Formats: sequence, C-alpha cells, structure tokens
Amino acid sequence: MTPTWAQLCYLAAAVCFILALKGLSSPKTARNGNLIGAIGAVLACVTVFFAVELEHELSILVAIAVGTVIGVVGARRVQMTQMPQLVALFNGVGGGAAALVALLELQEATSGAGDVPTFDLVATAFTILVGAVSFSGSMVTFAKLQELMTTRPVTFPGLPVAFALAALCGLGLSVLLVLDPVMWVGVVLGFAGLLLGVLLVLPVGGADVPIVISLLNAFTGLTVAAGGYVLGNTLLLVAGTLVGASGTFLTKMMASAMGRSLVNTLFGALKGGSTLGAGEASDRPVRSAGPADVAILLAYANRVIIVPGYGLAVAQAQHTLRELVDELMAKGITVDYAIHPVAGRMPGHMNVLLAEAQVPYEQLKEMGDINGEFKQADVVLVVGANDVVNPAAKTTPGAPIFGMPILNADEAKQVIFMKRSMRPGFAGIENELLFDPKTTLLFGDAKDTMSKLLSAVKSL
Amino acid sequence: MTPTWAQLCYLAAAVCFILALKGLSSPKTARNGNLIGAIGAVLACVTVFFAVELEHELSILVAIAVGTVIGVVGARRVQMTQMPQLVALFNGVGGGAAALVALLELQEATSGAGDVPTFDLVATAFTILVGAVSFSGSMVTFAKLQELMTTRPVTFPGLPVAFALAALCGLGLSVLLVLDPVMWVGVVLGFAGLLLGVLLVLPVGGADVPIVISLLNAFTGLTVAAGGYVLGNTLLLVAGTLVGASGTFLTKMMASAMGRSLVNTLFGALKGGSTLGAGEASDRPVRSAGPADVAILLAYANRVIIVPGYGLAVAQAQHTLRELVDELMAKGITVDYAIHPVAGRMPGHMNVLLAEAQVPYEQLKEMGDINGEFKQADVVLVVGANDVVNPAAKTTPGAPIFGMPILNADEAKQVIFMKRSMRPGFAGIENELLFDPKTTLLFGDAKDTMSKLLSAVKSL
Amino acid sequence: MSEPIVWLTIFVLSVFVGVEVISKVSSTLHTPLMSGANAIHGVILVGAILVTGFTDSTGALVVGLVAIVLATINMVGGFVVTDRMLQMFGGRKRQEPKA
Amino acid sequence: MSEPIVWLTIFVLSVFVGVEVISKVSSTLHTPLMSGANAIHGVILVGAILVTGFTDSTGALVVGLVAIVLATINMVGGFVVTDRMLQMFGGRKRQEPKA
Ligand SMILES: NC(=O)c1ccc[n+]([C@@H]2O[C@H](COP(=O)([O-])OP(=O)(O)OC[C@H]3O[C@@H](n4cnc5c(N)ncnc54)[C@H](OP(=O)(O)O)[C@@H]3O)[C@@H](O)[C@H]2O)c1
Ligand SMILES: NC(=O)c1ccc[n+]([C@@H]2O[C@H](COP(=O)([O-])OP(=O)(O)OC[C@H]3O[C@@H](n4cnc5c(N)ncnc54)[C@H](OP(=O)(O)O)[C@@H]3O)[C@@H](O)[C@H]2O)c1
Repeated sequence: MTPTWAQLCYLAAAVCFILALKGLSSPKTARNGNLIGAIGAVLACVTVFFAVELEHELSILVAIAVGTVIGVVGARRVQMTQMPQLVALFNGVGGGAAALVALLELQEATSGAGDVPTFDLVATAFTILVGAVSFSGSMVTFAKLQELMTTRPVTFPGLPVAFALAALCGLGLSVLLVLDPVMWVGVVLGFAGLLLGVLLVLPVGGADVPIVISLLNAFTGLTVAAGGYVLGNTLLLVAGTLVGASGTFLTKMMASAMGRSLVNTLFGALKGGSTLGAGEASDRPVRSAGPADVAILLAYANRVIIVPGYGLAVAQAQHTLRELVDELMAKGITVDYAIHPVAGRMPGHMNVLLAEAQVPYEQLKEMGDINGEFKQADVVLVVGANDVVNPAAKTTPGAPIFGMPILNADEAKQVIFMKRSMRPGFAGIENELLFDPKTTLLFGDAKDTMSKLLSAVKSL
Repeated sequence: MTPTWAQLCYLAAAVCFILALKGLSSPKTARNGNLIGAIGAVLACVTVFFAVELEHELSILVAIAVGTVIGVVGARRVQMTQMPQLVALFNGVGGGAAALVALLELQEATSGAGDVPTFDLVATAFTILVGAVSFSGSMVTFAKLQELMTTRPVTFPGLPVAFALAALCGLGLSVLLVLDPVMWVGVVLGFAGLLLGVLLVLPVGGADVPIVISLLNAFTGLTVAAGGYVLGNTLLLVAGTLVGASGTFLTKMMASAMGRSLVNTLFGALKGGSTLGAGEASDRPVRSAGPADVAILLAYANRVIIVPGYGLAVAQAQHTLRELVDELMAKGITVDYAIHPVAGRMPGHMNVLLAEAQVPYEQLKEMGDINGEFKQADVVLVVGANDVVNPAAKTTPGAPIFGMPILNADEAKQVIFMKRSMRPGFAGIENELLFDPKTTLLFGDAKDTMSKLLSAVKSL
Repeated sequence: MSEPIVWLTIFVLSVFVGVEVISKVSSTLHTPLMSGANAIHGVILVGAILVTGFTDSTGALVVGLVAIVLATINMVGGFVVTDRMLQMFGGRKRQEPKA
Repeated sequence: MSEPIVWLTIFVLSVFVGVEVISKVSSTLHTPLMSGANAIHGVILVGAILVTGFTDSTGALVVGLVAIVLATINMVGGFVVTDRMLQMFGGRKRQEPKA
C-alpha cells in the first residue's frame, strides 16, 4: 500500500527522532537535537501527503494550520514559570488525538466486512483507554499547576474504591471490545479512561506533579506506538515506543532526583500514608529583620551562599540578585549559588533563571558539590526557596518530602529567608528552619526586598 | 514456517545478546553479561532443533560436539598473553562459517526453480566476500600475533596495486553473482575474499593488530546479519548487526585510545607514509647497572612509580614485582603502578596481570591520573615496557606511534629500564629514553632480575 | 516471519534504543528532554491524517479534523516550547558573562 | 509494509542499540567486550544448522558440517575465553587484597 520511497522516508523520520532524543540528552547538542526532531516530524507529515491519495486534503491542511497557530502562539506566549503546565497540556492533547485516531480506526474496521485481527483490537482498546487517561490526567495536572485548583493532594473517603472501580471498568470494557468490536463500547471505554485519568492524578501532591507529567508523557508515547500497530505504520510504532521507553526511564530518574519512589508518588495519597502539613501560616514566634540589618550581616561575612527557589522565579528577582552578588563579590566576599536539582517548578528551573540574568556558569554549584561547604558559610541567603532547605526531609518520616536530598542550609552560621509570609512551600509543610534561632526572616516580595537590600549594601 | 513460539525464543535470545553487550561494558556486570550472552546462544541453538524438522540431526550434533570440545580446550589452554590471537582465530572461523552458510544457501537457491530476489543475492554476495575476508584476515592476524610471521608491516612494491585489483575483482564477481546467480561465481568470489583479506592485513603493523581484530570482528558481525537476511532469520540479523555496530564503534574507540586513526591503521603502510625504525639493536652507549646498585637507588627514594609493560607479562614477573613493591612500601616509600591503556598486547592487559598477582586496586593509577606526578618521582622503574614511555610519540612525527598518549616517565629524576637487550618494543622503533643520561638499564629477563633485585632490597 | 512478531521485534528494539539513548542525561535537561519527547509523540498527526483522509462519513471527518488539530498542537507547540527552554540554557554561552 | 523495509528497520534499530549499549565502556574492558561480541556472532551456528538440516546433497552436507564445527568453535570458545579474561578482572574483588 504505502510506496517504498515513503516507507524509507518514514524510516528516516524515525532515525531523526532517535537522534533528537540523543541530542536532547546532552547540553551541547540539545538545541540541535530538538531541531532534528522537528525536521523528522515535518518529513513525516510531508511524506504522508504524497504517499497516499487522501480525501479532504483541504480540510486537513486547514486543521493543521489551526493547530500550528495555536501551538506556536501557546508556546511563544507562555512564561517560563508556566512551561511545565504547557507541556502537560500539549501532552494531553496528543493523548486525546491518539484516542480519537483509535476510535476512528475502530469505526473503519467495524464498518468493513471482514474480521478484525485480535491483536489489532487489543492495541485499539489500549490506545483508546490509555490515550483518554493521558488526556484527562494531563488536564488535571494542568489545572493544578496553573493553580486553577488546589495543588495539594485531593482525596475523599471513597477515592480508592472509585479508582479501583474505574480501573476494573476500563479493563472490562477493553475485554468486551476485543471480544465484540462495536463502536459504542469504544466510546464508553474512552469515557472510562477520562474518569480514570482524573482519579489517577487528583490525589497526587503538587510537588510530584512533574513526575506525573513525565509518566503521562510516556503513556501517550505508548498509545502512539499501539496506534502505529493498528494503522500498520512503523514510524508511529518506533516513535511512540521511543517516547514510551525513554519517558518511563526519565520518570524514574526524575522521581529519584526528588527522592521519591514512583509508586509512592502515584498511590501515596491513596494509601493515606503521607502525613501532610497544615498548609497554613503558623503563628509560632520567628525573628525578622529589615533590609538594613541583613545588609550588614552580608557585608561582614566572608563566605555567602545563595539558595534560590521558586519565589525568585515568581518575583523575577534574578537580575537584582545578580547585582547584589556582584556587589558582594566586589567587596571580596566569596559568593556561590547552591542549585538544588528540583528547586523551582521544573528540573533546571534555577539554571534557566539565573542564566537569563547572566550569572556566570562557574558560580552555580550543584547540590552534591556545595553541600559540604555550608558549614564554612557565614550567611546563607535563601531567596524564595523553602522545601529544598527543609530539614523535615531528613528528620520527619512520613513528610511528603521525606527522603529527598536537601541543601544543608541549616549547617551555616546564619540563615536569612526572603519570603512574603510564613506560608509553606510547594509540599505544604512547615519548615522548622524558619524557627531556628540562627534564622532571620526578611519579609516581602523578593524583588522589592532585594532592591532594598541591594541599595542598603551599596550604601554601606 | 518457523512457529511463533520459536520466533519468540529467537527474540528472547536477541534480547539476551543486547543485555550481554550492555553487561560487558561495565566492570561490575561484565561476567554476568557474558553469561547472559551464553544463555541466549544456548536458547537459540535449542530452539532451532525443536522449531523445524531437520535432517542429519545426528551428524549435526556430532559436529557441534566436536566444535565445543575444540572451543573449550582452546579457550582453557591458552595463556593470558595469547588471548588476542585466540580471539582473532575464533573470529576468523566465525567469518568462515558465515561464508560457507551463504554458499550453501546460494546452492539451495540456484538449484530451486524460481527466481532469487535481488536483495537476497546482494546479501549473499556480501556474506561470501566479507566472510572470506574476515577468515583469511584473521588468520594472518593470528600468525602475526603468534609470531609465526613477522609482526612488522609487510609491504612489497606491487601491494597497493594487488590490493586494488583484488578489491575490484571481488566487487566485479559480486555484481556478476547478483546478475547471474551460479555456483562457481560464488566459489570464486570466496577465493577473491580470501586473497583480499590477506592483502588487507599484511601491511598492518603489529601494534595495530588488535584494532584490526576488532574491525574484522565487526565485519563478521555484518556478514552474520546479511546471512540472517538471506535465511529470513531475525535473530541472526539482530545479533549480527549488534556486533557489527558495536564492533565498529569499539574499533574507533580502540584506535583513538592508541592515538591512531582507523584509515591510517589500515592503509598507512600502503600509502608508505610511516617511517619505521630499524627494528634492530642499536650500539649507541648506554648506562647499565646491576641489581645491587638499582636496589640502593630504589631504597633511598621517597616516591617510586612502576611502569609495567609487555615484558612483565612475558616473564611472568608480576608476583615478584608485587613482593618488591610491598617491600619498598614497608620501608615507607610511596609506590604506584602507572597503567598505560595499551601497555602489553591487549587493552587491560596490565590490569589483568597485576590483579592476578593481587596488587590492590588502589595502587593501579590510570595514565591520566598519574601523568602529572612523574615530576615528583625519584625513580621510575620500567619493567618490560618500551613503547608506552617512548618520547618519540610526542617528538617524532611519522613514527608509527606518533600521537599516542604516553606515560611521562622522562620527567622523573631517575629512570630504570628492566629489559633483556637493546631491542625495540612492539612498534619496532628506537627509544631515545634508553640513551638519556638519567636512565639506567638493568639487563636480563624480568623475572630473574626482579628476584635478584628483591633480595638485594631485602638485604639492605 | 509473522507480522505481529515483526512488530514485537521492532518494539523491543525501540525500547532499548529509547532507554539507552537518554540514559546519560543530566538532571538539568530533564524538562527539555521530556518536552522534546512530548513533541515527538505528536507524530500521531500522521495517523490522524491517514484516518481522516480515508473516511467518508461526515461525523468521522469532524472527529478526524479535531484529532488533527490536537496532534498538531502537540507536535508544533512541543518543538517550539522545547526550543524556547533550550534557548535560555544556551544563553549563557553566547552572551557576555556579565553584561 | 514490504519485507526488505522491515528488515532495514530492524537493522537500523539494531545499529543504534549496538552502539548505544556499549558507548560507556571503559578502555580496560575493550578486549573482553570485543571477545564477547565475537562469541555472539557465533550464533551463525543457527544458520549453519538450518542450511545443513535442509540439504540433501552429500557435498553440501559436508560443507555444512564444517560450517557447524567452525561456528561452534567461534561461539563456545568465545564465551569461555571471555569468561576467563573477566575472571582475572574480577579476581581482585573476591580475593584478599594481599594474600
Ligand atoms: N523543580 C522541579 O522539577 C519541581 C517540580 C514540581 C515541584 N517541585 C517541588 O517544588 C518545590 C521546590 O522548592 P523551592 O524551595 O524552590 O520552592 P517552595 O518550597 O515551593 O518554596 C517557595 C517559597 O517561595 C516563596 N515565595 C513565593 N513567591 C514569592 C515572592 N514573590 N517573593 C518572595 N518569596 C516568594 C513562598 O513563600 P511565601 O508564599 O511566604 O512568599 C515559598 O515558601 C519542591 O517541593 C519540589 O519538589 C519541583
Ligand atoms: N595493549 C594493547 O591493546 C596493545 C595491543 C597490541 C599492540 N599494542 C602495542 O604494544 C605496545 C605496548 O607497549 P609496551 O611498552 O607494553 O611493550 P613494548 O613496547 O612491546 O615493549 C616490551 C619490552 O619488553 C621487553 N621484554 C620482552 N620480554 C621480556 C622479558 N622476558 N624480560 C624483560 N623484558 C622483556 C622487550 O625488550 P627486550 O626484548 O630487550 O627484552 C620490549 O622492549 C605498544 O606499542 C602498543 O601500541 C598494544
């Protein structure tokens, strides 16, 4: 059916995708890798147009144009801090598209005369179910990250039962579809998948959301692979499997970078095992100070370590921070940035942010490299970070972040927190370090306070 | 034709081979990796017996038994220093087997009625030609390493022309075979391959032989893959391709570890570009000493570095060497072994050798780690090594080892060479360091002299 | 060789390629890698085009066009947003260290 | 999908697997890895068995048996010699550092 040249083009596109993933996994080649992937995608799409006689060509082209515009505008407009939810959104629509394709293929197959091979039906059921899970799960993820809903785990008494029921239901419908391939079963299966996706992601705590995005991404990859099998298209099979496999592996790596197990991430809240903090401002006494006092503390230190976090990104205070650091270094103080791998809301968030402010690469120290040096630090300045320095990760079994490696800010002689309130961070638990006698709080939006701090240091 | 269960078994065997290669590339898992590979191979062989109705089962089993006995005995009996040539031999017979299989398949195909598909014929021609090249090339390699013939590049005036003619001949016969598949063309093609293999390897210098083994190994892998295509067997295709691809990559890595380019290795001698040393003992004056003098030198040093080389392996002096080092360390002297990646006759040769003598791992320093420390060394004791400390690699463009990274023994305060004569090392070129004023030679078989040195040190 | 086995073989090999090819990624690149992989599965667009181009029922056509729009968003948006992320990473190399 | 393309696809994927899977090997392991890979291509034995088992001419039978012997030597010898090499490497872990 498909001419040989087209199959060769598909193979070339598949190779492009492999090279893209390879490129993306090393900093130097990442951008080119992404480009190669895009080239492969374009090649694939052009090929399909010339390889077979398509009807509705015009409508198809219009649909592609619409999708392109939405995609480009969305991707261009989004702010750095919102990229994770955008990725979730894109992933979700991909999963949705795969499910729709499988439904259409089912309709095609069932309207024909002959028997549909069993394997094809298994793959179809898989694509519909998992594609729908991926779609709705990603949408909930999006809502959480965009703070359209609470980022905290949502559980209710019947949740585990409801989840189990939905899962069973999905499984049963899949079996039914394989045994008796009729359209309505497929559609109901899709709805079951949507429900299942929602129930899967609801109980996931905000901090674990990126892991879930990555997992759903892998899911979508597998649905695309299954779709490829049904359509008899190797490109979809290879590309989908690539994403499925690398996505699963990546999910595992991300989870272990946050010190979480995958099972715990997904089912921790269901099992009811995690003890969650109050999520509200505590009214225990703390010591706070003004910019002028903090400026003096900084100016008379020999060694300062900056711990940037999510709040720095929100306040867009990175440029002012860099100026402050330059000022301090001009005074002969040794200053480094301690970068926690999951500070912020996506891996590498701080690197991106500080690179934008043109902080020299050498000043960014990875967690493993700097953790031994906190003992020698006179002052640690924690800017809009919280969970990544929360000792509960070491001391409180059952805390949602327990087991995550953290920056040893508590070992420094003085700790300064710049935040707006006593509210907890992403994980929603209190940070004992805030109440430590050696801690000083500098309240206010990070950008404002940072400017004040900067002028205070300058005027010293 | 092949039942589904058998195809699944083949796939499982292919997965075993992938895991084997993966395991073999990390020290901790290497042995298990090899085991998994062997399991895959057994699985594949058992499968073929039960999957199809074979004739001549008994003869086949006898042939397998004979091959097994030869293989096991050969592999068990061989000495460590002879392993490279054994690998060459095994590779060669594998290539030969692939060529024979392709010939038989050709006979089968041509004796049938129908037309043979063109791709099949291309693959057949490839297997016959390259399999034969691999066979004869490996045999010449074996002869070189076993010193059945000279290890130096063999060239004669007409060689480049002969090589080009043989290559053209092979190509022409392949085309002929594809156009007109008759048996005699296949046989002649095989002979052309044999000739080509000999001409390919003859001009390769001894030092480059391991690179050539690795290359021929990759060749054999590709012939097996092509054979798999002809036979319609995915396992052979996957396994052969795996070996072909990883072998090619490995060849590249090995070549760069020796500072050689692949093209130069193969065609350097053909192009006549390399200036080779005399290969004979020079009669320029050197300073030599007896064990007693050297013992004193060693005993009064603070820092000693040992450079082991091929001669240590030949003399089997590693145990005595370890005793000597233990003795020196008991005297409070800091002693390390500097391991050049291609010291000896195969990569990792020195590691194997010294591990056998139970030298603690921490005392083995890799070239990159120790090269900066030669300056501080009072004495460097070079035991049966030569090329790996030859400064010509840095100073003499055109020397066969030029560009290879070497151990900076010449930077030490004193250098002692333990060797039997003034004869050069593997690369066949003179070593200026032997004539350096700070060098002392301690002539004799490494094991003998080492014992004498040991007792001299003990009696101090 | 039977069709399903062929596909299984291709699947298994792709799994190995997928895992091995990214096994060395540093944690800094997790997000762009995820995003790039995400864009790659947008290639379901090819499937969406195929089913849409072969259908003759209007209902299916509409669903197919929706699938095409969604898949295109996934693919195009994915590559663009990945590029934007990586642009920031690379930034520090091309710009002056301290402007 | 046509047969040759299937095979090409499997070939291409295997190339990636082959290269990626060993790309992190340390130079110490070059020789055992080469030797292990060498043993793996001994699986041509399967091909040799197949052609020999299907032939009915005596000449072909003899040649086939020779191929089987050669392939078996390659395979069995390869795995055994690789294991011997690796045994020496591993030695230092299991034995006393200084006996
Ligand atoms: N990097 C990733 O891949 C990733 C992805 C998802 C989740 N996470 C999770 O996110 C957390 C990251 O830790 P983190 O320490 O960077 O952040 P965090 O624990 O969420 O803490 C951020 C802090 O910044 C403060 N803040 C917010 N806006 C601010 C502003 N405008 N000015 C000053 N302060 C502001 C907040 O306190 P106030 O409200 O009092 O100001 C909050 O305590 C971890 O739990 C991690 O697991 C990471
Ligand atoms: N490791 C690999 O993968 C590999 C593979 C193939 C080739 N190579 C090549 O092999 C060379 C290795 O360098 P190398 O320095 O280890 O060895 P080398 O340059 O070959 O020198 C060995 C020296 O040992 C001496 N020797 C031989 N038998 C001895 C004995 N019984 N007692 C004392 N001394 C003895 C020889 O001198 P006398 O004859 O005067 O005693 C010779 O000079 C390099 O050129 C490398 O490229 C390496």
